Amino acid sequence: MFNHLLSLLIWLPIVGAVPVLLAGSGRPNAARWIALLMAILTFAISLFLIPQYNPDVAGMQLVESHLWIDALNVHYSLGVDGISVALILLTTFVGILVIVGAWEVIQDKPHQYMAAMLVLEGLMIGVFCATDALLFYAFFEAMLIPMFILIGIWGGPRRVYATLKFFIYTFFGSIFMLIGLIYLYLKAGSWDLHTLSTLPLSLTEQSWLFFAFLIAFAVKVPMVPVHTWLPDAHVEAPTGGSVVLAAVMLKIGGYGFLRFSLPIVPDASHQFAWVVILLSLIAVVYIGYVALVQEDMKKLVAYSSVAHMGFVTLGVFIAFMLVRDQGNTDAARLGLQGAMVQMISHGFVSGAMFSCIGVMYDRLHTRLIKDYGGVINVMPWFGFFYVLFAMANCGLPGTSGFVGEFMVILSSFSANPWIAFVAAFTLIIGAAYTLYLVKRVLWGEVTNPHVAEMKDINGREWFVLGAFAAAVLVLGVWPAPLTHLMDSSVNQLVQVLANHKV
Amino acid sequence: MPNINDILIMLPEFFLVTAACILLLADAFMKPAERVYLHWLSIGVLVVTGYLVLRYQPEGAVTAFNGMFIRDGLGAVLKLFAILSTILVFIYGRPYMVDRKLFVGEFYTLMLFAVIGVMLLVSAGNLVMIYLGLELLTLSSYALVALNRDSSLSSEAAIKYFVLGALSSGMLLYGMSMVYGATGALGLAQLHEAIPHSAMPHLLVFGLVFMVIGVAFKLGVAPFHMWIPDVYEGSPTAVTTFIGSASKLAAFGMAFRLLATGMGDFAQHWQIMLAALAVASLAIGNIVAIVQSNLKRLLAYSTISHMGYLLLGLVNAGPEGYSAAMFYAVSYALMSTAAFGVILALSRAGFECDNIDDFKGLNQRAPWMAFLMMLALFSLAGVPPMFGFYAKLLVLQAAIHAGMLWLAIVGAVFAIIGLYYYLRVVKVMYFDKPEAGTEVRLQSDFTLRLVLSLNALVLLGLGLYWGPLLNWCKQAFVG
Amino acid sequence: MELSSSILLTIALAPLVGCLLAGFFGKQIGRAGAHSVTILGLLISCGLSFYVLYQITAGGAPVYNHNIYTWFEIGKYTASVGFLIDRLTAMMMVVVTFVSLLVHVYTIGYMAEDDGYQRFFSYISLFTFSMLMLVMSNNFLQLFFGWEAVGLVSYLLIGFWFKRPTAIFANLKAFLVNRVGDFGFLLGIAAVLYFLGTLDYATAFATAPSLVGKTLALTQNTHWDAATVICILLFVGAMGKSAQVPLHVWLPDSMEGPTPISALIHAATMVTAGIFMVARMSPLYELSETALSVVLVIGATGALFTGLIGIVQNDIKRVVAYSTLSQLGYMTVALGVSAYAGAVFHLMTHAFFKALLFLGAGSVIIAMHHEQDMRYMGGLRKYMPITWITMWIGSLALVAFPGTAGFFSKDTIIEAVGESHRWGAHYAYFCVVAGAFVTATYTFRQMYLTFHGKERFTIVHDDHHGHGHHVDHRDDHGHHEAGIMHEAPKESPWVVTLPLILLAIPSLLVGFFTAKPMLFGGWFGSAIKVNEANDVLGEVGHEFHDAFHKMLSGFATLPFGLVVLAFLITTYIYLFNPSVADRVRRAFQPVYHVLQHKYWFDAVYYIVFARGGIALGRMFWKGGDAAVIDGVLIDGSASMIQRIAAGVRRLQSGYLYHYAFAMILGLILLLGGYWLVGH
Amino acid sequence: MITLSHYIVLGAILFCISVAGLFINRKNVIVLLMAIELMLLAVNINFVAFSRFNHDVAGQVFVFFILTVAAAESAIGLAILVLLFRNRSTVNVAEIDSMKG
Repeated sequence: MFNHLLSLLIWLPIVGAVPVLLAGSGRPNAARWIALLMAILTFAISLFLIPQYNPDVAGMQLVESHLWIDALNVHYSLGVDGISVALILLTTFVGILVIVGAWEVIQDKPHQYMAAMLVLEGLMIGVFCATDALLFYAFFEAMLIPMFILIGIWGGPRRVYATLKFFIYTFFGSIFMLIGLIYLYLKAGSWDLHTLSTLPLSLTEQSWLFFAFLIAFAVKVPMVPVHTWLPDAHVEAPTGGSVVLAAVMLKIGGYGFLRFSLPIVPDASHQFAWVVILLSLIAVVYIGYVALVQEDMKKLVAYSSVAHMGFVTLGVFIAFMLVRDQGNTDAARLGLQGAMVQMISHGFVSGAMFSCIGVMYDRLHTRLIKDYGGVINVMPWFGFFYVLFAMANCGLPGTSGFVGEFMVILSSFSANPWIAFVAAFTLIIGAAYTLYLVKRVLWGEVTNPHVAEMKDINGREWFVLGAFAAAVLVLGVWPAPLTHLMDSSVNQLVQVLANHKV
Repeated sequence: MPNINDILIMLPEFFLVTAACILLLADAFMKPAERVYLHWLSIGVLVVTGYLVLRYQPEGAVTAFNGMFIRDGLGAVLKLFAILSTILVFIYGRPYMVDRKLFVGEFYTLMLFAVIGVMLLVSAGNLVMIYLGLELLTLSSYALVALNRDSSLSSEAAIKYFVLGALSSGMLLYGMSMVYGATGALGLAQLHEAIPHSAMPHLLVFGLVFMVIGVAFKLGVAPFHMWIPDVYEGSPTAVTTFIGSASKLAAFGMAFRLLATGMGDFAQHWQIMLAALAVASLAIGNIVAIVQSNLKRLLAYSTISHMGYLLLGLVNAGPEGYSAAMFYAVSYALMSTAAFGVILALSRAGFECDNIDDFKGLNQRAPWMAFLMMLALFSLAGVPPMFGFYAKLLVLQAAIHAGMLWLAIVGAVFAIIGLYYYLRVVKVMYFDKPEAGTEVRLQSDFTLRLVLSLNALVLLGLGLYWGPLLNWCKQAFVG
Repeated sequence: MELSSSILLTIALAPLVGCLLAGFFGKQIGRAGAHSVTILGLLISCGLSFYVLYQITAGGAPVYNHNIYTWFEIGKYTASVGFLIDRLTAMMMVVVTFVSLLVHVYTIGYMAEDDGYQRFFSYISLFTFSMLMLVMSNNFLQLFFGWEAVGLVSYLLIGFWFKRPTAIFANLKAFLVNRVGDFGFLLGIAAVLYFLGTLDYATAFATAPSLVGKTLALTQNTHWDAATVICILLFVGAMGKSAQVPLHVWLPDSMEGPTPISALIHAATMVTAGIFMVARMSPLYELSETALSVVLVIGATGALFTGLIGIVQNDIKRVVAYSTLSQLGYMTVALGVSAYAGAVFHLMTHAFFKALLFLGAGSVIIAMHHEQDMRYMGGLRKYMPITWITMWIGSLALVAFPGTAGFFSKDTIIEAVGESHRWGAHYAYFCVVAGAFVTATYTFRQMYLTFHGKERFTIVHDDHHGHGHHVDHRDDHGHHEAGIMHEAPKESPWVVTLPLILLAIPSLLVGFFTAKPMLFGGWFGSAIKVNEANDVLGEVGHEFHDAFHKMLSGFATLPFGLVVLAFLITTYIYLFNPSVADRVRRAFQPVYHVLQHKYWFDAVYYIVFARGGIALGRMFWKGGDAAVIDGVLIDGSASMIQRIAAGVRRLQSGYLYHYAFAMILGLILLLGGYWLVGH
Repeated sequence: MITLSHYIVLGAILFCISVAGLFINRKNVIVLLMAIELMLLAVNINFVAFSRFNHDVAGQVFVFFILTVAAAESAIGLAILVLLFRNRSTVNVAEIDSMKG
């Protein structure tokens, strides 16, 4: 059977960007349609993963491996497990929505915008497929370029500062990972992730490598205190950029932890788990308070993203305490599953929140909360979606936002009640900043005359928000398919955590 | 007693010399209108030379004229890319030179002689040959820098280049004399044998220091980099391109011949010196580039930092490191030709287009050029999937393998700083609005556009598949 | 015969369907369509609920406990969605759907002039769905789902008139305070999963005894009893939802919502979810004396002190709201003494008579054109007799007049507390008995101020104010000139009065017939578990022969005496000598002051949590993110590099001799370096 | 008796003088050219001395090459100097600093 599904997924959008560029220079609509076609095709192909991938078998599937650079024993090797499949589906799903979302919003050089989006999509899929460390790194870094362009060209007033900050911040993080990877290669003679995960390493080596990885992925996630690029990047980025950034790119950080830190340096990860857990809890509380006082909607949502991603890192590293200190593998699985579900869910929720803000921004061209108020009076349908996503954002059961947090809190209670205690604080602070935002934007009398002129969402926006809403609700009401998809992979991961390397 | 075999071994050089002389003569009888033939002729000559270099390429190394001349894989690679970049310089440079009334025979003949210098230098088997090759290269370069007789900048650049160059070659010679005194050998092979049982090791190391300086100057690593910014800025951009590409390859070849072939047993000494120089030029190059407003100057400082990275490879002092360094030199030659090529393509009569502000909003005006420049810049910055990244990867790996993890980390940290100024240029091209009044007109020369596009796209292509090139570089050092 | 899951699904989903139809297609189907579909949905699920109740009690259907589908399954942990239908559930279902149905009908009249008509119906149907999910759940997860879903609807409905600043403040407040409760609740669920390894009721209760002796190490040397931790954490959730002190502050403000909501959500059903939950968890609570004592004390405190506030309120709805708080206190007390049945029984009766009181108040408010201040009412009885009578019935039930529904439930609770020997029981006994007096006082005061005495409003006929005008009055509520009516108040339409009557009947009678079985007959069967030692109801039951004698003996109890006393006092003050009221107020100025400010709970919370939170956030943001991380680390290092660069570039002076000198310097350094290494 | 070290020292001294001439001189470019010549001479002395004491003629051959190249070098140097003077009408080292930073 055809066994290049993953390559197709990666390269279709990237190659598809070329016709978009060529066709689009004169005829923006051609660019839009081709881009949309490509995005839909990619999504359609990614749907084939569901039948192709067998969730009952752990380990990489749909594997492709070709020797790429013999001198360095680098392979072009792809493969997916349940975790990757979930994230790839998320990526392709969001891929369509950002194209649609940008349809007539982006008037300046739409073909370049669309092309950048497609390239970005392909590269992100590549990150989730790569099972060769160098290949992963290449995709991981290459991603920055289109995003840099997206923010820089179509961004807001302070876009240059934001995009430079974004690029250099992330580059700073990953360069140390590169050093670490080279070290590993010299030791193992291979870049293959599986080989590396079986490579014996002394605790000292592991510790150094752990921090090398930590910097790289902590910046990406982002974790406190290296999160400050995110608010700027989000605020200045065009809506589509923010959506992709929040929905997919941040996930790559969490994914990296699962792919690198956990299997390759388990002992160090265990030893320093408390660091990550501490930072995650700080993210939940500290960032929650910071979000409470934001005056810019996008900044607020950006900060809430940081807080929510805190649950991802928490869920991932709580697993160590559970497996190693208590031998409670089931709770560890619960935690890891929670982290993963949280990632997917946050992809939908934050993407939706940013789309909503985009909808308002397109009408009023301001993101400041004080310029709004009483929007529900003029945009009831929009209000419906906004409240729905806000509720998802503060983890209301029945929406996807709840599932991940619920699982993580449950498992962290098993690890240590106090961790759960602090983590559960998100119920309060999360609701506080989200609903405070809703209160100021949606409810109340219309004070700003411009708000009075706002039109309710059109069909295109309906489609985008509707799709997000559907995803949020389905995942919230019935997460079992997702968890089942990832279960065996997560289970295997837990086994990996358990065995010591030293 | 020289025999025909020696001639055959040196055939490419002989051919080029002859051809250069013929062209020199021919030029005297050419009307300015016919000079375009000279252009194509010299390109043709170079192509043939390149072919000859590849042809009869022996397995391993062969020597000619009692070891004066070595023909081996290393030489082949370096020569080919030197020739290639010279061809690129010719193609990119022609409209530029025409605009500035510099489209003259001297340009071509001098360039060809400089190439001969490069070729002799990289396959020199003897200190004398090294010196002669070096001088042939540098003397032609002096003249090329000063080619624009009416520009006070070029003449200033020329005099600076000349004086400092002379000083450095003086030091090189001084070092050579010391080494000669300590061993009594001038041939690199003999030197290599004599070094272990030399009576005066201290004298040797003393000489080594001077020779390292000679190399360092040619590479342009701090603190022997002072000439680079001024020469890059002052000389005609076409010449700058040549200095930035071909002569860097030559410099690497020279470094290898002197240090590895000649003084290989003293590696533990020069490793440390090179490491120190590497750190210095990484720091100077990356930091000072941040505050530049002139693109040629910026690229000059970036050259300094890149040569620092190249040294990261050399300090490994093993085949792995040498191949990494050579890979780096080659990649750098390609990247800088691309970057300078864009500048050349955008410059016109009376407009150098070498200020960063001249690139404002280039994406609106010449999106394709902006794209090519962006490729070059990201490649220079070492961002995957561009070619430059893998070059950096290899040298970092070489350094780490040599047990110099700290050096690799320093290199990594400065890569972050370096990223900033490349991004600054991208920012200017893509995110800034073009300044009113100014307008960018592209050189209409088709070959230029085509070749330049290829050149920049190769940076991407090699980024995606760079294995063969690496293998080639590796083969140069087996045995 | 076995209950079929399809019936149960219909019960749960019928309101949801109605909600979606009314919500999404409100424009298309219009007002009539909206209320028709939702009421139809309610009729279906109400009827079926009665059927289920019948099947469970008389029809001999076994307890239904099945999962509908699996929510997630990870390792040994599974979470499902399913139904557990026993007598407790069945009773709750009936109460919920019945009251909800009446409220739907009532709304037709109450919201007749509101633009958000369809939206409103959609919301209350959604609420019914959520509440049913809550009570029908067979596991903690679904319980939490319903728990939060009703919170959401409450949020939406309190803020229904989203143009009112007060409303949108109140709904935010309500949601956040509830979240504080849910915070504990979620941790409680986590604790259950941790100790019992399941989220399923049946399994959890079955394995509950294994908790005995287990402890949770909060620090190295403090170990808490597992059961206590679980129960207290869960109870924190109940405190939020059921507005127990100190999380009660949201309930009075929730009166910003339309009155039908106050009746349905904030009196009859949602606020009793906490009570229901604790009763449901009785197998767990029975394991922890400590937890039950906590419940007892908190409940008692609420029962007395929130009632006191009710005495000084002038807003007719707020009086009822505070009485709700106090009644919830009674139920909690009952839980605290393990008289779960009593609590649930009071929950039921309270649902009827409190809904009645609220709807009655609403009817008054309609008549007064959204004037809620009792100081501008009085003598309404001749304008609106039905409302008057039904509200008296409700009031009598509230003050536990012997024979009314409220009597059986409340008096039982008081006696049960008397029987209990649990820590804090004496304090609780004092509270509930004194509470009887307080309840009577504010109830009669309210009735007199509203329906009796002379009219304190003037009727000014003028043509400028048409009737339709009052629509806007609703929106800027309270801003119209106080005490001025533009036409005489008149009795509300039948859609409003019918529910009053339908609620008055159970308020009077339901206790009389159901008291014996439900309280003492072990009617709830397996649903509620009480240890022998704690079975205070059993004690009470010994004296209980039949409802009639109980009623007679009711006249001879201390609480009833207090009620009579309160009756006399209020009658004297408000009917014969109103001036006394002011004198009393002046006499008890400090007390009055305290009550006026509701013990300063709201003020303190606002300053500490709202203001404090904002201040803290600003400090973190400006101080932490902006100043330290960005200012110093990121931009700081960037600008530092810039400065260094500016410095270093000056070395490139342009002078040949400097360049040469640099080279020489390099030479010297290398030589020197080598010399140092060499020696 | 004159030993090798005398020659080496002499060469060293000449070398130092020429180097000093390169960066102490603030006046005239021509002086720089002379300094360069001097440096090459210093080197030549070394080579000759060493070849004499090593009994190896190659060193002296090298010297011839150096002399030849030096001639060419100074020719180019002077040419550049003329250019400079034409453009700047000065050969003062301290004034050749239009490119810096």
